[in-house]
Amino acid sequence: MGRVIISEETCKGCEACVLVCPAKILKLSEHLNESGYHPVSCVDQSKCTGCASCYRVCPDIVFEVYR
Amino acid sequence: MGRVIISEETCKGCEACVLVCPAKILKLSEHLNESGYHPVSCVDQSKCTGCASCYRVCPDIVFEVYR
Amino acid sequence: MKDKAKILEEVKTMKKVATRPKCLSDRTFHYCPGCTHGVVHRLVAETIDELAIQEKTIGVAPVGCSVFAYWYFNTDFSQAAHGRAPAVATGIKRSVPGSVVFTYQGDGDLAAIGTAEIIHAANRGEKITVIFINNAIYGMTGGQMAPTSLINQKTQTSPYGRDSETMGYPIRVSEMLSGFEGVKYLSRVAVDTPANIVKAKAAIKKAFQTQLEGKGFSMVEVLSICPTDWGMNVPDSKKWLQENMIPYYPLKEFKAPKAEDAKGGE
Amino acid sequence: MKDKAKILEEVKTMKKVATRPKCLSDRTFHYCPGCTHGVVHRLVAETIDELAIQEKTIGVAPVGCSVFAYWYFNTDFSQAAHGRAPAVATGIKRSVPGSVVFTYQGDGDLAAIGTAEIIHAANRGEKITVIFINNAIYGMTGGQMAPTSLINQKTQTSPYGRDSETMGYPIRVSEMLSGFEGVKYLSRVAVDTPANIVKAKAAIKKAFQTQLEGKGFSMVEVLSICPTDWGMNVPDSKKWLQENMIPYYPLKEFKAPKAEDAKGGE
Amino acid sequence: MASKVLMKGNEAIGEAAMIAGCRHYFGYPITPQSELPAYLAKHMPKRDGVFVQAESEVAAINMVYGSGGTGVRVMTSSSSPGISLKQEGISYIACAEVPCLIVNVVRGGPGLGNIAPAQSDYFQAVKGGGHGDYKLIVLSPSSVQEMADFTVLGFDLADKYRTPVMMLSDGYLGQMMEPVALPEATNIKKYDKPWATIGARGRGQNLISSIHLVPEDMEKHIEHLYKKYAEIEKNELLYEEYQCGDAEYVMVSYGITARICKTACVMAREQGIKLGLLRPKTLWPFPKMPISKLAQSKNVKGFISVELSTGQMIEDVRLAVNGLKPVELFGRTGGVVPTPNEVLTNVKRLFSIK
Amino acid sequence: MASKVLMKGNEAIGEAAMIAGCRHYFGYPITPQSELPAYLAKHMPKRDGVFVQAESEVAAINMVYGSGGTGVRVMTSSSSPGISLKQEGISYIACAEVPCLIVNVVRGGPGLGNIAPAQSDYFQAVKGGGHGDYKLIVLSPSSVQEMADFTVLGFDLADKYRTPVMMLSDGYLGQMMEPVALPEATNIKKYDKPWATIGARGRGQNLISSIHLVPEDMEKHIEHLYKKYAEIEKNELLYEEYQCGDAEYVMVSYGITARICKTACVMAREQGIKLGLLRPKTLWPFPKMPISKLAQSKNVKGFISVELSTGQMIEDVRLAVNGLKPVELFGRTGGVVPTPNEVLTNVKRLFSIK
Amino acid sequence: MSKKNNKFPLNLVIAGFGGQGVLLAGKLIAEAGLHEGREVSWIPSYGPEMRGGTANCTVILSDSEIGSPVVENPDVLMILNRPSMDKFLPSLKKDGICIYNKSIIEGFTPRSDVKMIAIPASEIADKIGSTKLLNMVLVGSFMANSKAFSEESLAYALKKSTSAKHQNLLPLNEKAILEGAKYI
Amino acid sequence: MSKKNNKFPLNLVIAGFGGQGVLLAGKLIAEAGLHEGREVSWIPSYGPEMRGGTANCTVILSDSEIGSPVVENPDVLMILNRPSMDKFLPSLKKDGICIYNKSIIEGFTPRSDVKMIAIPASEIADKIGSTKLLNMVLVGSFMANSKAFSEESLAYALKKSTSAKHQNLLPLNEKAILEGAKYI
Ligand SMILES: Cc1ncc(C[n+]2csc(CCOP(=O)(O)OP(=O)(O)O)c2C)c(N)n1
Ligand SMILES: Cc1ncc(C[n+]2csc(CCOP(=O)(O)OP(=O)(O)O)c2C)c(N)n1
Ligand code: SF4
Ligand code: SF4
Ligand code: SF4
Ligand code: SF4
Ligand code: SF4
Ligand code: SF4
Ligand SMILES: [Mg+2]
Ligand SMILES: [Mg+2]
Repeated sequence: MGRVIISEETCKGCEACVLVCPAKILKLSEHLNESGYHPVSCVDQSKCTGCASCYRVCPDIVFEVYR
Repeated sequence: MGRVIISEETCKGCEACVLVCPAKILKLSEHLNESGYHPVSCVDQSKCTGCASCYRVCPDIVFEVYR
Repeated sequence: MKDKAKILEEVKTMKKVATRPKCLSDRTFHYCPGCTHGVVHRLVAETIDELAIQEKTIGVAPVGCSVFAYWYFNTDFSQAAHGRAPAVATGIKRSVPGSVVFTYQGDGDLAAIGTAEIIHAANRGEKITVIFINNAIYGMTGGQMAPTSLINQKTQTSPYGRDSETMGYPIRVSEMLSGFEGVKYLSRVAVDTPANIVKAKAAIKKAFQTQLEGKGFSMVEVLSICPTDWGMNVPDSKKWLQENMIPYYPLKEFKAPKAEDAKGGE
Repeated sequence: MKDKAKILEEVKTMKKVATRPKCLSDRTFHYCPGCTHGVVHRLVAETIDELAIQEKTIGVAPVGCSVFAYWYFNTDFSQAAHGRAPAVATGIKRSVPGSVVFTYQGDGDLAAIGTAEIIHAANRGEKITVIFINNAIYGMTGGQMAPTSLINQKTQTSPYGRDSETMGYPIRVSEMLSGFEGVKYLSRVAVDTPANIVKAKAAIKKAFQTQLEGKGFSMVEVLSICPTDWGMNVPDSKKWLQENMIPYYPLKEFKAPKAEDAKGGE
Repeated sequence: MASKVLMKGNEAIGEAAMIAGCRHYFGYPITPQSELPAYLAKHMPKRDGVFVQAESEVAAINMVYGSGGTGVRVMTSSSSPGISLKQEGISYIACAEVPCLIVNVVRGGPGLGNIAPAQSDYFQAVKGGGHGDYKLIVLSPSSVQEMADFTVLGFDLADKYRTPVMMLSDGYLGQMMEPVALPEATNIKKYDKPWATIGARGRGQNLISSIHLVPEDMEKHIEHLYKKYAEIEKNELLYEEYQCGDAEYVMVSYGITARICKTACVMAREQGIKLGLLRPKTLWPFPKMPISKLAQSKNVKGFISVELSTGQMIEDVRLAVNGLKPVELFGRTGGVVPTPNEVLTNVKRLFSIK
Repeated sequence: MASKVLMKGNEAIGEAAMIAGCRHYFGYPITPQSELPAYLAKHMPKRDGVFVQAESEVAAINMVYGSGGTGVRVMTSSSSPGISLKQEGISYIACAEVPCLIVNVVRGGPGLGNIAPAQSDYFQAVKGGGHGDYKLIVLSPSSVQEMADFTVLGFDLADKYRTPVMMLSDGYLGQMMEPVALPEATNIKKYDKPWATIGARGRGQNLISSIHLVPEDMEKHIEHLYKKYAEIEKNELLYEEYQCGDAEYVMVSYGITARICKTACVMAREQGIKLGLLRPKTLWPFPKMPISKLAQSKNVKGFISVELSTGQMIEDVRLAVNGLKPVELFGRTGGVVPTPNEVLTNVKRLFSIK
Repeated sequence: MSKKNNKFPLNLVIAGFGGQGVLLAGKLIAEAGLHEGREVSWIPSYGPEMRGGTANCTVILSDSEIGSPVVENPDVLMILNRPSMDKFLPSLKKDGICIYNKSIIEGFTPRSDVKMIAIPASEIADKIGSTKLLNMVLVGSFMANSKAFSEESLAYALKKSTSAKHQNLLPLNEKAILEGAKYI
Repeated sequence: MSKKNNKFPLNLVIAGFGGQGVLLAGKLIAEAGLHEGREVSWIPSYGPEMRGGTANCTVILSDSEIGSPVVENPDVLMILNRPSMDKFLPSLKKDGICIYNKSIIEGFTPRSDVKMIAIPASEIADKIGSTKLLNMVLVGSFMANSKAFSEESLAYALKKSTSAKHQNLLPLNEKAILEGAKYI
């Protein structure tokens, strides 16, 4: 069981995390952040395994992962 | 059977040819040439095999070899 | 937003397993979306934290997209001229022998203009660590052909694809350096998948350790993506790296100080 | 003197088996007594004569004891900046594709300041021929350590002997270049004995032939002596070459265009 | 004249070079000149030309040395730090008399600096950034049209005098788009090059070299070079005077800055200030005599060197004025480009006008 | 003062550098400065110093950049073509404010030229051979003693102002032997360097950098540099006047040439010609005011710049004289060094004396 | 060269993030102007040699020789992101026009002495088919507001600036322009 | 700095092939002069950056500050090979001294307005033990002719300039000097 904290404002919407999340719970949002990107969001924290794959591939260290 | 023609004035007396002549007929002269070197001379042309070893190792192309 | 509050509450009782390394400043990377420069920065920063060497580390970043690396690392830094980071690092390390010096160089930088500097630093066995970002392109200047660009790869200066007849072959830098005795740790990794990133981290750590132990020159070549100048989105970029770069640039630990250390992995 | 007249008479009926190549001017070499630069000049000149390419050959000599190579070769010549002959040669060959372009470079020149240029010319597979004189020293400037100087070798800038810890290891250039695909002919020879000189000549000829056939980059590394800066007489120099250089720099044909050609010898 | 096309300055150089018969380019990437190699990489192959991305600026300039030595029209381009790296090669090229065109799209410096436009490589270009006694012909375009025209001119002068020519441009001119009437290929002059190293067929050795080991020989060669330079000074000076006839204050300014000064001139006249502009098109040879004449004119009360530097060209202006009138500087640095209004304000300040 | 030792100029630099506390040398072989690295290669290890023969001049200057950035006293040396290759690095060093000593033992150029003494790298040293707006402090020794003294001075100024210092010497001074009284180690000043990149222990990041991407920031940094340069101009000018008090003709000359001029002065006086010599010891800052004062003096009828070049320093002399008096050139080039008699003859010719 | 009593010279600054099509928008306007026989100049200013920065360009359309291509106080602004609004709005000439993408620009203080034209450009672009069309929407509005050139000239410029490969996208671009032209 | 009415300043040029010990000979003389409290300067001129060329050096011994280290007309010449004779003999001051190695210098026209001292130096050197001592023979003659310093000063200089390793060769060198000193 895990949780991720996402720092929306630093996300650049690159989808790298979306691609690798084994739980498939990461999606790009509809809305834009201040930098003009669609930031990622976790659509179902309860499915998060805390595997930190998202953290690993994210180039912008948007995630904090808890387990 | 061979013969060598030695261009004394261009010889620098380095002894490279003396070292390799299988017939041991090359020697440095007592006298100096214009450039201040003891030039090589052939002490016994009749023993020359015309092998051209002297020509090969001479950096200053002092020899012409005939066979 | 209320979601966020809830999660903040929940995690209070949990263990933080992954978070921003202490050695990094708060500044957001200036890199393009998806650019793996950020990933490698994080790995280096984690290494510095884990080895507790922040206070004696001096980074050297030459020109390239990562010229502003000093914005991010809370260590002393020297910004080097294009290609010259190994020389600058040599100057630093020879002057402060107790320090840990790393360079962070692109492939245009290290494998083109900086060829002589990397070869001779490696050959001298300078006790520095080189992080070599191979993204098969000149990123910062807008996508020109790098020495590592692949055959047929289209770039700004090889618009019809790299042609070996006139532009030569992609240079395998690690293979070229692996013959030097002064090189004590040398590895090629990729940062495309979580698994490879874990391996990359291990390699980077070993490289720094090699330096710390005073053994000699260490380098990690990191296959990296440049979605912007490759003209691809991030998923396609990773695929391109996997399908084109890795086959030509096989992932491999070329050299490691001791046999036991040579296993790789986390 | 009367001897001489007699011999001149005798040889009239004999075959001239060895004489100054046509491609060389009458000028006496400026090299030190015993310096094998002269031998290699002769081999290159013979090759040019035999391949009948004097009228389309352009030589490139950078700085080094052989900077005045143009005094001796009756071909067009370009005198290059230190280390840059492969770049100059690239410029020439790309502009006159039908020409035969060779560079004649020392080890300081090619393996230190010119590292990037030789590596990239080799990697591009430039259709040029490089004659690389490895004499383990900077000759012209009075005997400083070259990248190829051997461990413990005393030179002006390694007065206590080359120490691998601070000065790195002697670079094996041919080994380093042999991995490049653009390199089509590559051989290391020595000019210490008549037999080796014969082999050296064969290698040089093959290198030029490789260029003539448009195959790619060709290079011959020639182990050579520098009695002056080694501080030895000629016999001792040859011995030093044989006992110290050849073991570290093994004589070998690294690459040749076709299997049949790879036999070496006269 | 063909109809005008909208082009970037860097691209205009590329197209004009090919029109001038240049089929050999050797360079290394650097901002803000990338559009030039990009353009040539695309178009050279279509015209059987050679585009080589060298491993470094040092290699590139030495490729130019080799290539130009064979008599072909050859060019390279870079920006400030890259041009610094080429200084040894440039000195060799000047000494060995290899004709070629070297483009510097100047950026803010020193050091890595930035990629904004600057004119702080003036000394390097005009006095000689490399070692030894030599000169480059230095052309200073002020519009995209001149980027094209001076490219053709540059190749012509290089061949005519067997000498390297530098085009000193800047980040603005390189990147800006303006309509250009491209030069006509039919107007391009060709030169015999019996000295070229293309193989000694039916003649003795040709040699491209810069070594002259006997001081007296070297001196003789330098005298030969400087005789040539004197010829160039006599024949090839180019400059433009704008509203100088009755001017009380004369700005001297080149390149992008000269255009800003032109607008400042117009604004000045609206305010009743008699401000003129002398724009060198060749920085070497420098318009010494024209400035000297203006300095001797009764109208003129002073000069202002307007440049994107801490004051480099101003030394040449002062040398030309030779103490006859005050010479002041208005310079912005580091990539900052002043507006016409700012220029005018400062001219007024420097000479306490109104 | 210790007794004098007979040393070559190049060796005197080496010994003085070590006395000044320099323990880091990075260089690449080139004639005619080889005795300096040879000397250091031999002696540095005995004093726990670092001697690195770099793979090239480019690498050497960048090693200096790294080393100087850590606050140690560091030097490099080369001769003309090698100094050209260092221009990018020098521009970086000036911009990043890395203190260091760069020795140029000038030889005949341009191009490969020869290894005879020359002064044709004056422009490069003084105006900036590298790109961008920057200055070097340029010291010009005229004897083996000054080779030693100015080495110590150079390190001191470099540290004091956090700026690179160039010693502009020549093949003669480098190779000649004269007795030297070596500087005393006890007189060496030490400087705090809180900016040095030696690891961020107990403080924030130290940064050695030359990138200022926002033009306004770059301009601010350049202003900072030029304020420093103004300080240096005010405080550090060095020159010598010889028989200038009543002189009708003043030679301006530096380095080896100044000595020849001194002898020419003596010879002139014997002939009743009032010839004086102003010898800049710092070429930058240049003795502008002293020359200007002489130009204003009633005695003085004219100046002669005596240099081993086609006329480089003469521009600075002209700028100082500012049209008040004629300024003529006597220059020999390519490694030719005039005799005192030849200098005098030409002074007489240029001003139609007697 | 001095300002005549008509709409030329017309000085325009376009500013936004790199990647938003700022430079292309300017180029289209310059090409359209050239097509109508004007003197034109286009000058870009990237963020520094780095990624993720801002980009802007200045376009001048004129009836006579263009002196300074650098403009202090533009007649028209086209603003694509918030930082650019903060940076450039103060420089706009009194009575000038500021066209901007209100989809992502919020919370700034508009000027009352200029004409502010707020366009939900991102949304319009998304609706037409791609966020990338954002710049075209604003170009459309510029055309309509400045009347600096005809629709035909812009279409010509668009076609000329579009590579053979992307000619199929022309209708989408034109649609975006027309949508933008509604905002006057 | 001007020439006093005694033997100083004494200007000497030594010239020969590279490798003949020209530069060392000059250095010994300078050291000997320094040892006697003189101002001295020694300036070499190699053949250009190449091998097999000529080498020469100029030595000045003076009672006062030395201005120009470059000498147009030396007081003494020491010539070790033929090309140097042709090059330097004309420059010798009237009444000057030309000491030369007659073993390998033949067929030139001697000057009658100077003192020509011909020494079979190569042969003498060979006899003592090594051709390399040639330069010492000439230095000996210089000492005897110029009287610029004492034998002791030269011995001191020789010892100082000889590395620890070669101190055993000192006697041979001294012998060569003494042999040379016979030629006055
Ligand atoms: C001497 C010099 N030449 C060229 C440049 C321009 N330049 C800046 S970064 C760079 C290369 C960037 O490519 P790379 O090293 O692969 O790094 P990346 O941006 O891909 O990470 C170049 C050519 C420069 N700054 N200095
Ligand atoms: C830029 C530059 N740096 C240094 C030199 C000085 N230099 C001349 S030749 C040479 C090296 C000679 O050694 P090598 O290339 O091995 O040739 P060799 O003389 O041994 O045949 C050097 C360093 C130079 N001429 N130019
Ligand atoms: S920690 Fe694992 S499961 Fe959770 S969001 Fe990240 S990738 Fe998905
Ligand atoms: S990987 Fe990072 S930057 Fe990319 S979408 Fe995911 S959270 Fe955002
Ligand atoms: S040809 Fe052979 S035998 Fe005759 S001299 Fe030469 S080496 Fe001796
Ligand atoms: S090898 Fe040649 S130069 Fe040497 S001694 Fe023999 S003949 Fe003379
Ligand atoms: S250009 Fe490429 S390497 Fe540079 S930041 Fe963008 S994606 Fe990364
Ligand atoms: S110094 Fe050495 S390499 Fe040079 S000519 Fe003499 S022996 Fe040959
Ligand atoms: Mg890259
Ligand atoms: Mg060598």
